[in-house]
Amino acid sequence: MTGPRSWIARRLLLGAAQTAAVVLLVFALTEALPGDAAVALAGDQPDPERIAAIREAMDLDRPALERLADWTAGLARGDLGTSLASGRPVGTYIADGFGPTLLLAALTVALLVPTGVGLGVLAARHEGRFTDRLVSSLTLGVYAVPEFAFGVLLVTVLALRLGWVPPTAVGYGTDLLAHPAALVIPVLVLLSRPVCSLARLVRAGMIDALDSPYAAHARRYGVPGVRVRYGHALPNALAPATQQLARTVDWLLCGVIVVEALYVIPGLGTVLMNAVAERDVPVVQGLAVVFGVTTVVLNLGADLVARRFAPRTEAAA
Amino acid sequence: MDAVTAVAEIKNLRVEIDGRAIVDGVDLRVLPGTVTALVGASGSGKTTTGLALLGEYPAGALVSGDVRAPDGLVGYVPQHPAAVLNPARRVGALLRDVARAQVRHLPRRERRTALRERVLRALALARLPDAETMLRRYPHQLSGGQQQRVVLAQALLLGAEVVVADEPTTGQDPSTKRGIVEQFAALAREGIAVVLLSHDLDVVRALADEVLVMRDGHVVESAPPERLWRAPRHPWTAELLASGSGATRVEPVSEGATTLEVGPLTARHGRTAVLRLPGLTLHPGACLAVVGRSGSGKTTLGRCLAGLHRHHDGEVLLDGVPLPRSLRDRTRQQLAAVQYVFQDARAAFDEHRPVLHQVARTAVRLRGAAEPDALAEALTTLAALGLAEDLVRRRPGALSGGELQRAALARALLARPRVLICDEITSGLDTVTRKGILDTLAALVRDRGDLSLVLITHDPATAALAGRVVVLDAGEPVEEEAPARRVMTGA
Amino acid sequence: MKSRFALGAVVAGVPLALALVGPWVAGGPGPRAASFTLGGGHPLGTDFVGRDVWDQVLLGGRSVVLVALAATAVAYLVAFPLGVVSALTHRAWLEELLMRPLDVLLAVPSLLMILLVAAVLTPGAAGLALLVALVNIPDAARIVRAAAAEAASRPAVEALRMQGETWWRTAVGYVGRCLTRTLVADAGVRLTGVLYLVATAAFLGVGVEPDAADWAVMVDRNRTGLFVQPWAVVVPALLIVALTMGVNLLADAGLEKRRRTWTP
Amino acid sequence: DASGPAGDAKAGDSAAAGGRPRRGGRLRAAFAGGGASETLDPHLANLFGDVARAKALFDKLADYGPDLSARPRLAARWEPNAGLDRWKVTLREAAFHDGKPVTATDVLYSYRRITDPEKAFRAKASLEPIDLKASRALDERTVEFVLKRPTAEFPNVLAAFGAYIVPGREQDFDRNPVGSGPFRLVSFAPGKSAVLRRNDGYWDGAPYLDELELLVANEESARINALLGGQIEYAHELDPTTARAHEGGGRVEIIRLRNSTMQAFAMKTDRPPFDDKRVREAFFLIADRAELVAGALSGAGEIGNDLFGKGYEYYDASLPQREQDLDRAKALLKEAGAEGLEVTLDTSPVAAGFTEAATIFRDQAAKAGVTVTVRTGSKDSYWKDVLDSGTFCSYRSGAMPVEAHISQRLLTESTTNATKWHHKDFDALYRQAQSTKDKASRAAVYARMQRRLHAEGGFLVWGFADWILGTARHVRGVETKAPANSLDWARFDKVWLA
Ligand SMILES: Nc1ncnc2c1ncn2[C@@H]1O[C@H](COP(=O)(O)OP(=O)(O)OP(=O)(O)O)[C@@H](O)[C@H]1O
Ligand SMILES: Nc1ncnc2c1ncn2[C@@H]1O[C@H](COP(=O)(O)OP(=O)(O)OP(=O)(O)O)[C@@H](O)[C@H]1O
Ligand SMILES: [Mg+2]
Ligand SMILES: [Mg+2]
Repeated sequence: MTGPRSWIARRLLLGAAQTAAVVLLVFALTEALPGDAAVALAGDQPDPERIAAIREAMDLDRPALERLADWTAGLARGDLGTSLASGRPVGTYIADGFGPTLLLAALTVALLVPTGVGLGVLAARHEGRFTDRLVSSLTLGVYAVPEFAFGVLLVTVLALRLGWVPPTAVGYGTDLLAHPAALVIPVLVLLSRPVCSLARLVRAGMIDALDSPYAAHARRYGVPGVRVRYGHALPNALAPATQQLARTVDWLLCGVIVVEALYVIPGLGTVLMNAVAERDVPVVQGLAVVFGVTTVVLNLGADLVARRFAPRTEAAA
Repeated sequence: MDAVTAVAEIKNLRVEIDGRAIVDGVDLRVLPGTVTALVGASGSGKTTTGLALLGEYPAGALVSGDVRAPDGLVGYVPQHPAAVLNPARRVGALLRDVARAQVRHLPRRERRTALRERVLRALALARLPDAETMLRRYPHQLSGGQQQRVVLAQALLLGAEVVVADEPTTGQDPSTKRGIVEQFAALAREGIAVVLLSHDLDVVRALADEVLVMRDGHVVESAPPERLWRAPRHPWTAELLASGSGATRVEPVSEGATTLEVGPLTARHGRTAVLRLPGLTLHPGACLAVVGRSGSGKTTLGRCLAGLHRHHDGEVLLDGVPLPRSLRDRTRQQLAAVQYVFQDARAAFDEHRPVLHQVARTAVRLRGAAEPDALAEALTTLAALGLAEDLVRRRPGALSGGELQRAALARALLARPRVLICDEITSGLDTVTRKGILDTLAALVRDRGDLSLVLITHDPATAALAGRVVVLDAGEPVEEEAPARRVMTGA
Repeated sequence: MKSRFALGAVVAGVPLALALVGPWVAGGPGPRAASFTLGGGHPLGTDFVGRDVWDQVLLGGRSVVLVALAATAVAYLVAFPLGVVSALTHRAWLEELLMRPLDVLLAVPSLLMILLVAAVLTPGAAGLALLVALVNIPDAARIVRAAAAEAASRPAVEALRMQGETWWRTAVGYVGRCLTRTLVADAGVRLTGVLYLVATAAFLGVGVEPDAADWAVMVDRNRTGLFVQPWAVVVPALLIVALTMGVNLLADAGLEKRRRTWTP
Repeated sequence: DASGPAGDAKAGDSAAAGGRPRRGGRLRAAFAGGGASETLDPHLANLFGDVARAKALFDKLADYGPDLSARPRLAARWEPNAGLDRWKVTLREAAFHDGKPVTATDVLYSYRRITDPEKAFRAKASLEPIDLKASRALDERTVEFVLKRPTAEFPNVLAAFGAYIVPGREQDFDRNPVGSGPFRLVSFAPGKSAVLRRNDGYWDGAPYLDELELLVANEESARINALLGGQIEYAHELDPTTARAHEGGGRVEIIRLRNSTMQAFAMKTDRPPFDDKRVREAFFLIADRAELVAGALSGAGEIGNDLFGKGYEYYDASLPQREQDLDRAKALLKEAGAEGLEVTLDTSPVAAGFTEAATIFRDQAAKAGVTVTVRTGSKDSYWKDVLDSGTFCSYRSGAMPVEAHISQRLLTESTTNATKWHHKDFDALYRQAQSTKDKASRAAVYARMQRRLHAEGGFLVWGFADWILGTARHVRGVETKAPANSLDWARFDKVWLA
């Protein structure tokens, strides 16, 4: 019998191993990518001599394992290393990018959960009827429209035609809170897809849950409809949706590259994108640590919720 | 008497599914302050009639007749309590949700304490001791009888004018049952209308003001209990009332050999030990009854033997060979040798597949029978238990509680087990059917010679079959070899 | 009775019909015109490399439908057993062994993965479907696992084990059957996600040619001309929207419960 | 004020374009940039955004005019010796932002910093002809450069990409960069923005703008949207289709800088099948250039004639324009025994139009019976990957003098010789040109070299792309005839707001 406490302890332990694996894998991947920081820096002037010189200046001529070992040793001291491209500490890269990313993620999730769950429950309540078809078609339609097209539409209408919000956050730097209007379109674009996947999963679970004898029993006993839906049925419908939500939060925190680029929001996605393009291994590695930890924690959270809402799993023979 | 207006009324109800009437021409008046009992054969339409009072019908049913459902809420104790207990919520939350409407009139500050008081009182009335622990548990952490009493507590909390109770006393030991009977009597005294659907004739006799006897969807007779017991008019009623006592006792064939041997065994749920057994042996052809209060660990014992409950220390030996703790590790022979019939038959069936196929699979998987042979064998076995072919070709949802119980037994029997553990398999059966089943089982033990039965039961008639009785109390055997009669009637 | 399928069938019918018969109807490659022009004998204008958009629309459905279906199917073929095995097992180590490595895959930035594959491999369309499936496996497996947990702990599963039922029947026949609705919902959405992943991959040089006739690739590559020549984006995008919506609505209709009672 | 001829012409142009220049205002300009690892060290400038910043803060000794000939900047004049291997460069009177004058020592310090063997600054290769050990400061404002060999086009070296003059002392570029450019730094957030203020003491006349903010927006659609939404006044690098959508729309001005980028396919002339010049010629003849320009550049450009530098100084415009001739191409291929030829064309999304052009050419080649397989490579290492491997690849080049194109790409010892054009006689012609003092005779030598390249070179130059800018309606004084990389491109000291 594994109690919840020992289960969490085990998962955290495994999480540490997973993060290490992520870091190793990312290191291997960046190494496996053709070209290195020197080649990336040389750009369209790939003079072999210059590349060799850059390599030497960046210490890239040392064996990969040695560099990894150095980096790991630094990590143990809490030092994420310095960027190959600029010589600035990796920590500052991550710290700079984290603010906008967190803000965007928090806003999106704050809107996503009520809309996604609400729409899913609404559709499930009216299964097969007009409301259901409408909600499903709308969310699926928005989902199937590519992100950029949806973004263009919003920019054209909300920003350029109506002038309600600025079209991009260019020039606002990391201080996005001072310009909340600039976040409207990015958040809407970020919402467009997760709302659909969340709503569809909630709908699927809710149809079965609302149809179950326990929901019928609660209704029979005059428990208010809202409470039947959200208090009784939803917990049983939530496990897959929670996984989906965790994936979404993970995606939001680990860099939403397209949206950041389209609206000039200098978040972690932009940092990652540039670092990969520059083959700035220490920065990519630093991000990998952050992303690895985030993913592990989120997965653990989602699994905890799933366990909480399916308590019988503990007792299975 | 007729001056009192009925709180609910059914006139000439007909419920038809696929052109077959499962209830036909039923009239029922539910009067305040009275207990109306529906008795009758398993599958005769009691549950269907009871649900009609709630305005609920099976999916796809064609309904005709006049049904006047009660105006307010109706308390309902379903036959299968597990299904209506939300698996993701604690018992406390489930009870509080029902009680919340009752405290709405109070000022906000007082609601909490009032709510708590009511919940605790309901638990006490439903004879659920140790309320604090119960409230923190999830439904799956309760024994069958405990689940039933939680559902009863919900019904009591509701404060409804009408309570429909479908087999509220199955799975309860005699003293608890007496408590529940008192509770219903008290309800009736308060002016509440109680509709009791039950196979337990003692309970019906003690409680009912009016008894309706059903068979094949018709009410064959209705009368006050005194009259009914004194002078039943319909032969079927007579038969039902007569088949009270049990079948012939089964004595072990040989004391020497042992089929199953259990060493000292302690079983746990989490950290708490719920069963401590010094040891147990089972001889070929023997029949052992396991009785005891609800929640005393009977099911846990059965599940330990069957490999469904892994968290125990101690060994279970089959023919001197230790059985793997989990049934996942048991070989097909081992699986076939020790079969367990689940207490909650409905939960133990796959709701998507016809019952017949599920029953036949046992023969295919555990005995390597060919598919057609298995089906034929399943049909015969099911027929012997009183289940017709057109019935078992349906999915579990379209069978009545007692029908499913018999199907579950058939499924285990098809393994040709050497040890058959039956967990409350007669709780949902009328006396006639029950007698038939017990006779079948007794005959099987006699004919096969190597079959041993473990009957987990609250029913004296069933326990009477056993040559040996183990009484469990709080997880420990208090008496063995006790005469079944005494154990079953009082404590 | 069948009318509940009507909406889905109509909506999905257009793109499916186009995908099916399009390639037969399309003419050979005509002469190129300038990119992103309207008129000039091109009913829907020209695309980013000056080809006729209508022609491309006719040609581009088949691969969309095939790759999306194949990739989703492959993803589920792997994810389903993984998820269900780990839900059904009582061995903690087995579950961790199956699921934790997938979490590692999840934590690796997918950009890096696609870039790497784009750089080192030159997979064809089949390889692409595999890659896209790979990206989807960890995700799908977690959802299967989460959804299966409850069903796998029901007494019905214990009863199936008691009968010595095969793993397959238990996992697919019972647990899978209980999950149908959730899995169909997830797969229906994933289907579309897959399409655009294919387009991204195409742009990075994986799988299909960067100018392949494929609705998703068209949407992706013609985006720069959106304001000059919207049809090159709008038409394929609408077809994909219709395909997604239609397929999902059909699935919804198919899984709908008939729980009506007739009271006179 | 010592403004040169270019400055005068400029002032006249702008006056004609929109009245009297006005002082004041703040202009926000968006460029694609390099993210959080951007620095203000001008010698590290690599991307267009870096160059714009470097240009605003620093100066070079010379820079390129619209025809890519060198124009004096910090150098007031230059004077070669008879052997063309010693150049005396006189500096104009100019001061750094800290008030100290720009001196000959600063020039030598800057060039030595660039060529530091420990570092790997981009301009290092360009400054290779200078023997910096032997070069010296003759006085405060005169430098004598000693060259390793005669170099008639030495001013091109002074104008080289990244050869900025910095003060001759250590400095923290990112906090407080001190240059001699038209603007001073106010604040800098790498990967996001750099805010600059007018340098009132600028030698070329103080800029009209009070403030200039250089912003980073990597996505083209973000730049145009920000421009349309009034968040910026200047958007660098727009797509041709975006230009078409908004040109004449009245909301923004679209500016096309002609002949900015050479678009080509590079054939490796040292390996089959392109080691046979008939095959190369056949490929020249396969290309339908108009279709490529219309399809891949969306019409924003001109067709090429297999030579670099259309419209630049020394470009040989007298050579006949090559047309598609599939029959002749087939015949040549047959002659070369290369019927049913199959080649792999390497390309990558590294530059606009690359993949499009590759697929269009694939279809054109099919008509001549040549099977071209398009292979898309990683964009981050593309240039390195195609330098030595493969046989046939997409290629482009920014503006540079024709001489620089030859020396960097077409000599035996050139470091980025992507066509593997190794010909001793061709190298000799280059040396001859470099030691010819007379411009006309030099032009004749360049013409000879270009004739050869036109007939059998490795670059299939099919077009020259416009470089497209967008500005707000009230922005004036943006030069419209400066190819990217030339002096007046991304130059903000002559820009003003109406
Ligand atoms: N959904 C259904 N479809 C078809 N037949 C059904 C359905 N539900 C119940 N039946 C049949 O109707 C009959 C009456 O069922 P009901 O549940 O009312 O019986 P019951 O009297 O409560 O029996 P038990 O004592 O065994 O619980 C049974 O024979 C049963 O098989
Ligand atoms: N998963 C669980 N976690 C904790 N306690 C449990 C769990 N399952 C059962 N119990 C407790 O263990 C005790 C024994 O349960 P068991 O089901 O064996 O009782 P039983 O004798 O079969 O009762 P009944 O006659 O009511 O079916 C009960 O008190 C019950 O509350
Ligand atoms: Mg019943
Ligand atoms: Mg029990």
